[in-house]
Amino acid sequence: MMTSLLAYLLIPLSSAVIIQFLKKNDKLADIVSNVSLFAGLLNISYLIFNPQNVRFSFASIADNGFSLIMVLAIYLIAFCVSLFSSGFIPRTKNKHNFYSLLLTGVAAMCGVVISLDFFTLYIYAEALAIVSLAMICYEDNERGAEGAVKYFFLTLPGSVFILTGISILLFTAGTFNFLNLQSIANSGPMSTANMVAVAFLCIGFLIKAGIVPFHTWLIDAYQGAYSPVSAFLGGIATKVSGAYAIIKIVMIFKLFESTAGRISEALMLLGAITIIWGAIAAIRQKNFKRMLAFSSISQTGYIVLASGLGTPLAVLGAIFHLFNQATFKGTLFLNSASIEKSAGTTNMHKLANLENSMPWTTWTSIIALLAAAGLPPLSGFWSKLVIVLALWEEGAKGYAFLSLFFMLVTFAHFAIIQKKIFFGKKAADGEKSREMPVFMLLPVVLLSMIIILAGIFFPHVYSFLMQAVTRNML
Amino acid sequence: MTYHLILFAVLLIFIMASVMLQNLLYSAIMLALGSVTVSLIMFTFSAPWAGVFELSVCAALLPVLVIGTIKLIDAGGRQDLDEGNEDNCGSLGFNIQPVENRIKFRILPLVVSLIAVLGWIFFIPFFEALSKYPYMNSLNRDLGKIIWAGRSQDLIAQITILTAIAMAMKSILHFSGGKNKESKE
Amino acid sequence: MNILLIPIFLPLFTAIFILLVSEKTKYLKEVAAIMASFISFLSALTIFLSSNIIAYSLPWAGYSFDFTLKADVLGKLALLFATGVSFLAAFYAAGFMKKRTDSAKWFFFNLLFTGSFSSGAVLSDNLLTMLFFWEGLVIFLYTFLVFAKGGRNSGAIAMKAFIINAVANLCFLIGITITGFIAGSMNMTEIHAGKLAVSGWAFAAYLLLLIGIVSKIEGMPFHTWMTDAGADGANSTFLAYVPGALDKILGIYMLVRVSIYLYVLNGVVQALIMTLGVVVLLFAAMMALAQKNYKKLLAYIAVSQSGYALLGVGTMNATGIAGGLFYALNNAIYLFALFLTAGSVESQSETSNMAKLGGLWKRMPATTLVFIIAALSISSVPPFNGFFSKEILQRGILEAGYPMFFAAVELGSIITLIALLKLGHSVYFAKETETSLRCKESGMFMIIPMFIAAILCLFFGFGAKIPVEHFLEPVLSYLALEHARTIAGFQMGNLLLISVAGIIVSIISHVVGYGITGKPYKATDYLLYAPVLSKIYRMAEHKVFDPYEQIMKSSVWPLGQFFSKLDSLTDYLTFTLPSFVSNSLSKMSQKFHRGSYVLYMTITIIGFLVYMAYVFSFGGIK
Amino acid sequence: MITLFSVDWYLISIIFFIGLYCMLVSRNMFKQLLGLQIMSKACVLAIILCGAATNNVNLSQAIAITMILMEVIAVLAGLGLILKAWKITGCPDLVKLSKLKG
Repeated sequence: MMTSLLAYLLIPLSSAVIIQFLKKNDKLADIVSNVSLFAGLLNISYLIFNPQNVRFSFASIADNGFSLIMVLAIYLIAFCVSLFSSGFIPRTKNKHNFYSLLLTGVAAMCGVVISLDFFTLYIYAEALAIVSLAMICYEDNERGAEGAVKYFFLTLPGSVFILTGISILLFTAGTFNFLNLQSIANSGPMSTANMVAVAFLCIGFLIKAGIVPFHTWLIDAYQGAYSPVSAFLGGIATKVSGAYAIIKIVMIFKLFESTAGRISEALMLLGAITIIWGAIAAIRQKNFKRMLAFSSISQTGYIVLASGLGTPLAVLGAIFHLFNQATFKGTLFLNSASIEKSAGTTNMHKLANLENSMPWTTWTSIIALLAAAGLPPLSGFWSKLVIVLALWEEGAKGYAFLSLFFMLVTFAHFAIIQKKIFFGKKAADGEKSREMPVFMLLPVVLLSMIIILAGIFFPHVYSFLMQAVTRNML
Repeated sequence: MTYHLILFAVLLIFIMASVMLQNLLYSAIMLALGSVTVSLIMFTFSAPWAGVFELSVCAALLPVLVIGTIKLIDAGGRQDLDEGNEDNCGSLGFNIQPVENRIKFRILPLVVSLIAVLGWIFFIPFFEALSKYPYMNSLNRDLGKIIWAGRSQDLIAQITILTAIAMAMKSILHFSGGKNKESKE
Repeated sequence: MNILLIPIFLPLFTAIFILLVSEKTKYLKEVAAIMASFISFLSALTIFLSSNIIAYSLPWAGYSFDFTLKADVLGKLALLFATGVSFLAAFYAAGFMKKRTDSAKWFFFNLLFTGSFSSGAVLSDNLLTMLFFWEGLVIFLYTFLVFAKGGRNSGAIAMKAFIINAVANLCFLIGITITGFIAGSMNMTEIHAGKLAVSGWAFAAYLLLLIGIVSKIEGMPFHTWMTDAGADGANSTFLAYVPGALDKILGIYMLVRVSIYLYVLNGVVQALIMTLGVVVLLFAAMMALAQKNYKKLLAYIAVSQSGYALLGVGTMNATGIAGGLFYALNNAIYLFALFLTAGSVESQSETSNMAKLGGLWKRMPATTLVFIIAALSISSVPPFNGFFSKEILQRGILEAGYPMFFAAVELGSIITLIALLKLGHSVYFAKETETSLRCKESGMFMIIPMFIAAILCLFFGFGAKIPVEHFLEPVLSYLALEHARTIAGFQMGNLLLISVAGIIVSIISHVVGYGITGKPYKATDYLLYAPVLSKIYRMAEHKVFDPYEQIMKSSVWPLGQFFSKLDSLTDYLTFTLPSFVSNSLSKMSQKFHRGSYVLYMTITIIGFLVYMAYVFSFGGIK
Repeated sequence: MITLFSVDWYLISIIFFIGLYCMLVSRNMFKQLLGLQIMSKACVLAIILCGAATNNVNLSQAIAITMILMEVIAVLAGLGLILKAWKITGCPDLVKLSKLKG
């Protein structure tokens, strides 16, 4: 446990408990939640972007760079969601419940990212699962309940597989600590027994990440969830509990060596299938949120494909894509929530010409859509480019072509959607949609700013990530 | 050594019974008996603390909770459901499941025996190979030191997960003006 | 700033300036054009007078493709004439465009660009640079014709001209690449150092280059666009400037450059060029007889004149080449003058049909005088320059030993004289018709260039002292062609007698034709209905001999079919197929997501089992 | 001779499979929960077995205790969910819950 980052875990936890006692007025609950998250965000961003760090182009990163960037992503998305929901959730709902859940979720995610031990990581992931379970069925409607049930019962086998993996790990390696395991992995060709444990761990985290054969819960959970919750979930929760762990495993165990060849092949294969399935399934979707869910699956496919490859460049691409993914999906889901609130429906066929009634939402979601599809100056393009390059260097040319092709497919698909929803001719539902108040636009604007900045200042980001990856995968 | 296998056999019987029984109440009770046999197995593995925990928590707390909820749902049975869903699943498990899936449960022993035979052919060599690479741990520190020194992170994790479950239950069971106040216990 | 750049880039920039200037400004366009061409003419003059060879080179794009200019003797001569002609044309156009309907702005733009590109082509030493300018000329040829808004189908004629010249230039391009490849360098001076013998690949290259040159001079197979343009009433200044003068100058320059400076021709090629020359000479002259249109008749005469240049260079001896060169230069002058007279007549009477015109000498005395001088010099009547160039040419032919070609040249000039007598008599000296009543002398802007051209015809005549010493001698010495006797001078001898006899014969035939038909413009009809000739003429009328029309008729329909099929295929591939595939696939995925939990759980477990089987099957424990 | 260890693993895998089967076939959420409990019991047994086999009993006990705690928390969450679903849809039957599709 990196004690220096422990603070990021305990503070939200304590503020979550405090909020429960502020039953009387919701205003105070808003303030406590937003302030604590904002303070965390400022702190972590100072830790990463402090001048002497930037001057040495991130040479002296205090802790493990990877978890630093993950904590940044967590606090960023959480802060945006809480700011958004402070305006979104009406007084009637039990708002402080929502905030305490959110803050506990943040604590759990920081736990996952900070832990140096598989079993601790599993406990935090379990805590995160329960919190997001509760948030999904926050609204007392059938959709929420169904989403929550599917989420819980379908990710259950995943956690059970992780537990079996951990027990085998105890048997073969005797320890769960990442550093010990890394030394075992470096000390010689991985014994096939360890690989059994790694296989179980991988399948468990794949289920939690929502890779194709196991993605069904993710779609229904995102669609059924209460709208700001789906931003929280889609943005960061499933990424942390699923994709982060897979990247961690790949960084520790040299998966691409002969003995473990099968696992890395399996990961790449599943990643590729996910990209294909997500991109194609998203095409005919009528519901905006469901379409976003499918496209987020496709993006997670990229991450798994890259981490399956295992080379430092690929891992770098995966990490950067994970961060970008968080920003895109956060913006898009928040926008879908605001569209749902103001236009009344997320059925894409009914929505049209939102551009003149909701300009801010439209333009931020356009930036996010283009970045997700991989338009050059924006950040999404860089991460996908790095992934494709890594694939190319390692000789996995087929996968490289595949990912390039499906980048095109998603781009075409998003272009059509943008035209239909934002710029089409007037539609009944588009009429009465009016722009969101400032509070709810601030997070989305902040996220799209970050998308643009990350795109433009890619060299700095690259050096930071390269530092993080090389230090971990030595 | 022999009663070790007997215990496993008893455990298998209890679990199969709990799965096959249609009545939820009886299956919950069977499960409790199953967890008792699990704790006995743990004692045979000379892992007393785990056995005690298992006995007190899994065998005692969980059945209580489960039976409580079953009773709750049965008592608050919502015959008044107007949707006219075809299988009136308000009352106790008798007709909670429609008839057709009884067969799936009845063939469980057959399936389990099939898996047992297959396992004997495939799983045993697999585990044989697996067991050739044990990591023999030399020092056997006592439980207290391990939990406090070695697994201190887990304690913080447990705190988080407890707060998580507390917040979750509070928000899940917060029925906005629900008909009957939730009372699980 | 090298002086060589002025004739190329000054007109270029003024052209662009004119393009930006709006149409309505009164005299700005004319003044700018005239000034630009005059300054480039002066610079050409200074270049010509400066004795040393000025060079300018600028590395353009590496790989022996650098922008080198070099004004050697031949280049200087051609540059002088080119810029001179463009100056006169600009001057004439200032007056001529006033009455025309098509936009003057575009005309001057084209004129200046053509001037700059032609001086560029003439000066450039690097084959590729020359090619660039050479190709550019075709583009402005097209724009000239398209903006001319002459008759109904000026667009079709422009396209025809463009295609003919483009195809010919393509051969020229290929020829140049082959020569550059064989010689190993694109620089003319280097190629000149090691001259290429015309054999094997070099032979093919030379032929291709020859095609390009013949199309530039409007030789036989490539002339049809010019005659159509003439008939269609294209802008006569354009006809005077480009096909009349500039093309002749560029053509002869390139012909001499290629066949003497770069290649060493052998007997076969020599015979080929000479026969081509003779054929062009005779056939075009015969066609000229049949024309009833002022400008079309002149167009055919221009085509036949180009035959003489080919003939001259083909003789391969000093006098022959000098004759050919002198012929081309004279051509530039009197054809330019003739077309200018046609322009002034047309601008006054709005028609160039000989039947409608008559007795213009009373109303337009100046134009008539210029016409008389130019007509006599073109049909090589003794005192004028035409006679001396023909005489030198014939002496060269006799030296080369081809008596029948000598006779052909004589016959050609006789026929030209007959045609021009018919033209002159019917347009200027016949009875006055109602259209010619409203004609009056054209403006001062148009008269001055005509007179200058006429005066030049006189100067170059009378023993041709000036042109030979200043123009031909330096070129021959530069090209290291030794020549025994002095070329110039008024030499008595049987050549003079023969040409005088030819003149008498043509006068007699004109009187006979006039006597038979009674109408001056029908004077040559008695020749047309002779048994053999009438069939040829009828076929020519139906464009049988025009290759462009034949190809177009046979190839347009099938090509259209092929391309429309290709287009529908690409539509299918890029639009209908992908959208169908993606729709069906995503429909399939929608069917899969039925929302039933049991299905999802089975999929998860099956996925788990497959994953385990895959991971542990081979590399696993076993 | 088949060591004691591999037989125990074999038996645990059977229990594991029973749990999976139960989740696979049952339509009632309680049965799903039952399957969950069975599988987590199998994991606890597995961890204890590994600890015993590698002379690492105390560490495995520590992990087992936390696992039992996690199992309880999971079941609690499951029960909460069942109550919520029951409150909204009227019966804890899973087939009813299939509105989110397409």
